[in-house]
Amino acid sequence: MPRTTFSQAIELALSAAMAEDDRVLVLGEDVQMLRRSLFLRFGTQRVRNTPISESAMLGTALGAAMAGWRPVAEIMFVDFVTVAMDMLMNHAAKLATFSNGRWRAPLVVRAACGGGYGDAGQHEQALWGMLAGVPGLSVVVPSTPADAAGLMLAALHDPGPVVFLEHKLLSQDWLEAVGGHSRARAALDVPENGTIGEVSFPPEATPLGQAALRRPGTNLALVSVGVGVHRCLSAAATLADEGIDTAVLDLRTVSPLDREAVTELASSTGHVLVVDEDYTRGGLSGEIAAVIAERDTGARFGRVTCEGTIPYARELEREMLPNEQRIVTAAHRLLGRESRQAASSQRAR
Amino acid sequence: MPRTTFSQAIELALSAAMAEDDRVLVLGEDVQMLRRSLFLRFGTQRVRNTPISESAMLGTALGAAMAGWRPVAEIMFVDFVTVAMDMLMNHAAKLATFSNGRWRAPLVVRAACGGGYGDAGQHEQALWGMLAGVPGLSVVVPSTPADAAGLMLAALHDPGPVVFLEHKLLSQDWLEAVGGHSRARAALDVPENGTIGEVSFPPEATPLGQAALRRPGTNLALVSVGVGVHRCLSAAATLADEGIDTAVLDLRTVSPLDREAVTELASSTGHVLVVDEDYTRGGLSGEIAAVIAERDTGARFGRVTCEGTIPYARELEREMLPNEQRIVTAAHRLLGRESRQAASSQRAR
Amino acid sequence: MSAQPDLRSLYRQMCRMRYVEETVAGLWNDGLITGEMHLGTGEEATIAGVAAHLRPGDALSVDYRSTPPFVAHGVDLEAIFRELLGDAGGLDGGRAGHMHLLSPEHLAAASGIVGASAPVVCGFGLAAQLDGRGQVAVAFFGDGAVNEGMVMESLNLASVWRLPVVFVCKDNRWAVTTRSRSVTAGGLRHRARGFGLPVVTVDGRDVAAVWRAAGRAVDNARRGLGPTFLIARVERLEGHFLGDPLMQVARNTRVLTAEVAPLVAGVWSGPGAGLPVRLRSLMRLSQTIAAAMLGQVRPRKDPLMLTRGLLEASQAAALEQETRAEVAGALAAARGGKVLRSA
Amino acid sequence: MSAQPDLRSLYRQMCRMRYVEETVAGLWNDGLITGEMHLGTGEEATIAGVAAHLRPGDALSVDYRSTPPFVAHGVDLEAIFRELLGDAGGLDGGRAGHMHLLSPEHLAAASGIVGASAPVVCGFGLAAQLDGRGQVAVAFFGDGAVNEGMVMESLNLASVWRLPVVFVCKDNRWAVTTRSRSVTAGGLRHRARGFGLPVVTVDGRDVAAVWRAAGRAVDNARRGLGPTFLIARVERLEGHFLGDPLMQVARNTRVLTAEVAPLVAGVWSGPGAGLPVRLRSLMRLSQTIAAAMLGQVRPRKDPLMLTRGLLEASQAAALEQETRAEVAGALAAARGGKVLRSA
Ligand SMILES: Cc1ncc(C[n+]2csc(CCOP(=O)(O)OP(=O)(O)O)c2C)c(N)n1
Ligand SMILES: Cc1ncc(C[n+]2csc(CCOP(=O)(O)OP(=O)(O)O)c2C)c(N)n1
Ligand SMILES: [Mg+2]
Ligand SMILES: [Mg+2]
Repeated sequence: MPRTTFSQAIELALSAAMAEDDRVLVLGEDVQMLRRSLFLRFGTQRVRNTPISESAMLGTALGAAMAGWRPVAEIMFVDFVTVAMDMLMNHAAKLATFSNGRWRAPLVVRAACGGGYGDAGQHEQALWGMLAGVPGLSVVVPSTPADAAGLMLAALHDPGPVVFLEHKLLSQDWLEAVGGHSRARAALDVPENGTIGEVSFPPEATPLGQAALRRPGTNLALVSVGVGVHRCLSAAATLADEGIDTAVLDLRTVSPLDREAVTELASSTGHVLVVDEDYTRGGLSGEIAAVIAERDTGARFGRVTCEGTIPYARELEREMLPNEQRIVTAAHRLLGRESRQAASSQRAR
Repeated sequence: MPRTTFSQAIELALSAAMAEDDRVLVLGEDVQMLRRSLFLRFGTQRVRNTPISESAMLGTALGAAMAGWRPVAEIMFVDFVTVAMDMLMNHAAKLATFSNGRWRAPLVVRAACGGGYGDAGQHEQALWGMLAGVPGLSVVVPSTPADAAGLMLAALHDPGPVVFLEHKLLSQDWLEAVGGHSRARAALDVPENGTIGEVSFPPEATPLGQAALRRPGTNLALVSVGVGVHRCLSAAATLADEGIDTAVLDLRTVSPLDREAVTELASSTGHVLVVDEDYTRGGLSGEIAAVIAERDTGARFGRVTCEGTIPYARELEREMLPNEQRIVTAAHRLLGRESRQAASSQRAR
Repeated sequence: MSAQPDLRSLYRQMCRMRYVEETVAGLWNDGLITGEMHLGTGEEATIAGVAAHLRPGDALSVDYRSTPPFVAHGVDLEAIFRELLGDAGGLDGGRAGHMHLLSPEHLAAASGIVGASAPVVCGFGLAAQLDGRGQVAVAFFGDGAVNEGMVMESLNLASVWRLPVVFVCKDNRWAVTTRSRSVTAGGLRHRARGFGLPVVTVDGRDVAAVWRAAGRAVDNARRGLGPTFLIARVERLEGHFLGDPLMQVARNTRVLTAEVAPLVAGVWSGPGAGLPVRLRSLMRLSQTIAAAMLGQVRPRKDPLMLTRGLLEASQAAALEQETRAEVAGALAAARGGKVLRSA
Repeated sequence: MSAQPDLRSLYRQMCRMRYVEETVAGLWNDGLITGEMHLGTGEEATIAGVAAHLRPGDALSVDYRSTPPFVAHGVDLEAIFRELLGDAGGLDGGRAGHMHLLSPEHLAAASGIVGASAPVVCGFGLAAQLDGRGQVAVAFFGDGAVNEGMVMESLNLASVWRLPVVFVCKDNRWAVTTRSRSVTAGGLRHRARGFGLPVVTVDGRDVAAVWRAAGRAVDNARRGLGPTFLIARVERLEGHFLGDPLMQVARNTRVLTAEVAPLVAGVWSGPGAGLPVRLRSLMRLSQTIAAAMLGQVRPRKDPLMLTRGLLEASQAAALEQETRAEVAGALAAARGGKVLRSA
């Protein structure tokens, strides 16, 4: 299989879908330049620059989807979806229920997400928890080129709506755009295995709602998405050196959530550490806690999350986002809690 | 103490604050009519009708707050905040961090929330989880007239921003507006103790972040906010009749969250059932699971939540929102899980 | 497009809408329809005049005064009634209700969010433009909605892309209890012109005038000449929604006295602004109430009355009878047997 | 307000802004400043001409080209540099960075969200109006931002409430890689007029012209005559942001060839639209690149050059020397000792 970058992988999926289905459209600010190879191949009708009007853009995508087209609407950064949340959550997400399942909007909202390059908290948010909190929205966050292609294809085939989030640290296109040539010197912690990898050609769809076990392990389960998965893999290697056999589960889609995979791993390892670049109260880490508790896995739970607004200064940003150091420390704490937990659960009975 | 309705209680707090501090403003669509007694007392400068422009409204409130005023911006229903989320979450909520704590926006966003009167899912959402998910926002959801006054006062004194949510089933003003005179016949399940009660005069502030134990109990803890608290109290009475000694904790503020109160009750009862009118993945119920797991309370966890878009038909709506029946059933299931859980946690060790 | 409106068929359509709304009001008063019920009574001429130009394949994106346009666009009356009654046999299985009526077959969608019909109609319009078969998409929204950011974004987008869209702004001069003029800078015409849109203003109570203006707008859209902004002056005959407190005050002197007395008393109560400021507030409130009352005493603005006057009395009566029967029949069918929900 | 601009002090201010931005570019190129760095080079005349009319107590709400207005509004240069370097001693403790500069003392706030300066300035304006001491509030935003719903909502609100606000639309004709005209129906003047706002268009590279126009607008605002929409034609000298790929293509023939070759090759590759459609796309891209290149070869539009030409050479040189020294001094101080963050 050819080695492909994360950005190319998405383009591969998109161009394959556009070639196959005349009804796939791309619309967004600057897409004729940003997606210029698609623009060249498919022209001004199907790759459309919009004004800086995200509500109109998402509404247009929604209406077109309702009328049988398959638009991919690009909100540059997911942070900007906040100016157009109504179209997404009160309209696109509610169509299926309100129409009694008769009307669907096969709409993909594509946006860059995540931090770690010094843009600060108005441009570096994850927000997948907030989006996944809305019934009726699917939210996917690929961590590898293969999944980037596979999940984009799946999103394009889904009855929708699907939010497709690409982490800026994984996407050459965005890294280029946001960091320019300073990025080497700005010492970004780019996970290489996420930015380039093997992608089958033609790409194959990765089903929504299926987590991938990136590393097996018996003592501890790290559960994450996006760049977090790579942080977990590094931490798992470190922990393994200490004799802690650490599994890494890549959720791949925040909604639908692969509750089975989480439950299974929680039961088998007894310790779940969620590594979530989204806010502590963004919803994902809490949801995992709820899943493992509701299903009586008896697993201990801990989390490494973004605990506040992401500050600009690089060292503050580094502390705010999940990093290997924080994961390892949290893993130690989680495993160290064992005895205390046994005592307290004794008392509770 | 005089008996006061929920709506009057809020007005009491607002009028007291406005009389005391010239810098308190009220702005929103139709507020000159909706809050006509404030309008009559404080005039066109301080009670201002806005166009139907929620982003401009919140931005104006934010800017005025940054310049030293204390605006209360009314977004009629919290569902509509989605057209203006950016101002709230990317600006108001981030001001304190970005200014290194030097600049605060003492802004109150007031909105009606919640369902149970047949308006369907675009007007009946809770959304407090989504809002509480944003670092820098406080979110309060009073369940009694005393707290309505007390939390509004606290919100007005807070460095902000605070979102103040009043449940429509508790608020006469809104019930009147949304149901008109048909409401008696439409058989709404209005919790009487929430709509009228004793409020001290002058009203006293209820500190943000302090839960209230509405009913003590040793076997099971029901944790909720808003109308859910009243549903829990009914369910607790039923469960008590069966010999299940059930506590009811009213969180009162979704953010800040009274983690201590939750932990304490989880430890003492060993069983936590969250009753949350917000979406299952809205964030609150998951966060409670995380808190009790992180703190190794060893408590079992269950939840009764809104599992999807709220449908219009009354009987479907009734099933979708937490009700006494669902709470009792979930409590039975939670307590019945005991044995299974003991076995599995045995295995995990 | 014939050059003269078929007044009979337009009146017939208007009667259907009116009788449906009257029926809805009755059901709401009986507690069988729930929530905030916004009627479209007073908008019938506008809706009939526009909808008459729509063909199968054309799309409709409307606000929460949604039953009339759905009726005019050919959606089954029984399905609508059942929907509003929350019946499993309703248009949307009882899941949508009156603020979110959806009919994929008719490409018709409603929303309870002010202004939301505008972005969605752009999507319908884009689909029509890409399909290239001369379809059009029509949006209805109120005069208050033009201040919602997403509406203005949509006017721009449609204008830039020359979408086959007709934006129909139903100007009833009110947004709930607010006089729209007091919160709309520049006015509606000016506003829409700022987006490079052709603007047509029409008396929305005059069905023939609406029919002609809408015909040109729809025709232009079909021919690829882009969107039009049509301002139609309509009435709000039943207040903002059923049970509107403002209407109760305006209609019932007893309620008026009961409501106004404490307000007047309030002018002297509690610390606050000085008397002149308070009196100004009182004056504003009085003006609002007076405007609502005035709105009540102008029955000649009722579009049905106006249209009736243009027909032979016997003809009109026959149409009324026929449509009353149709609506009553649909209601009877809808209430006849509840469709049960399978668990 | 004196009737004639003080060109010396305006030029001084412009030089300060320019040298700060040049310094910032250097630091960014060295990887010491991170993120999307949007410079305001080319906007100096507009910002200086407007800021000259501001007094203590006036407020400023700006976009992500924020350093120049902060400099002109009197914020300490060392604090700005430290902020951009992420230093604990920065204006905002290094937590804000270049897109969110905040100075409560100056009532000055920046935002990285397109259009966000408009709603916030309404709040500053409302506070000023209520305070009643003749303060004003000024917003800066781009020509692309006028299509953002919240900007249009704000124009309406400010107009309706007659807020003491000046909206300065910096028209550089671009929104990232999009020609604003191609996505803005009706044009800027028309658009703003639709909100009943007085609109003034000025060559934003001509500092004297800006100074005069802004003076009138600020004066009107102070006197309670309401808001003005000021359109200032500016340049975007460094592309959208530092490292802008479009600028690299436009400036460097080698990059141009490397970038364009695969595009041209792409015209024939893979299934998709027919050749005419593809060639049209290619033409559009070429036009965009050509426009960016053209923008490069018009140095006479540089507002600093233009203003310099109005001064005596020796005077200009002295001002340049003085301000260069000031900026260099501030940088040296900022880099002198890092303020450590207490844990
Ligand atoms: C985004 C949003 N804001 C506020 C509301 C509450 N609301 C419902 S109808 C209405 C007035 C709308 O006025 P207009 O557009 O003139 O329509 P009309 O009701 O007069 O037909 C308001 C404020 C809403 N539904 N959605
Ligand atoms: C809401 C939002 N949408 C999109 C962006 C991405 N973005 C940043 S600057 C920009 C172009 C703005 O153009 P204009 O307003 O003309 O300002 P200029 O950059 O030309 O000064 C865009 C689209 C953003 N920051 N915020
Ligand atoms: Mg209206
Ligand atoms: Mg621009």
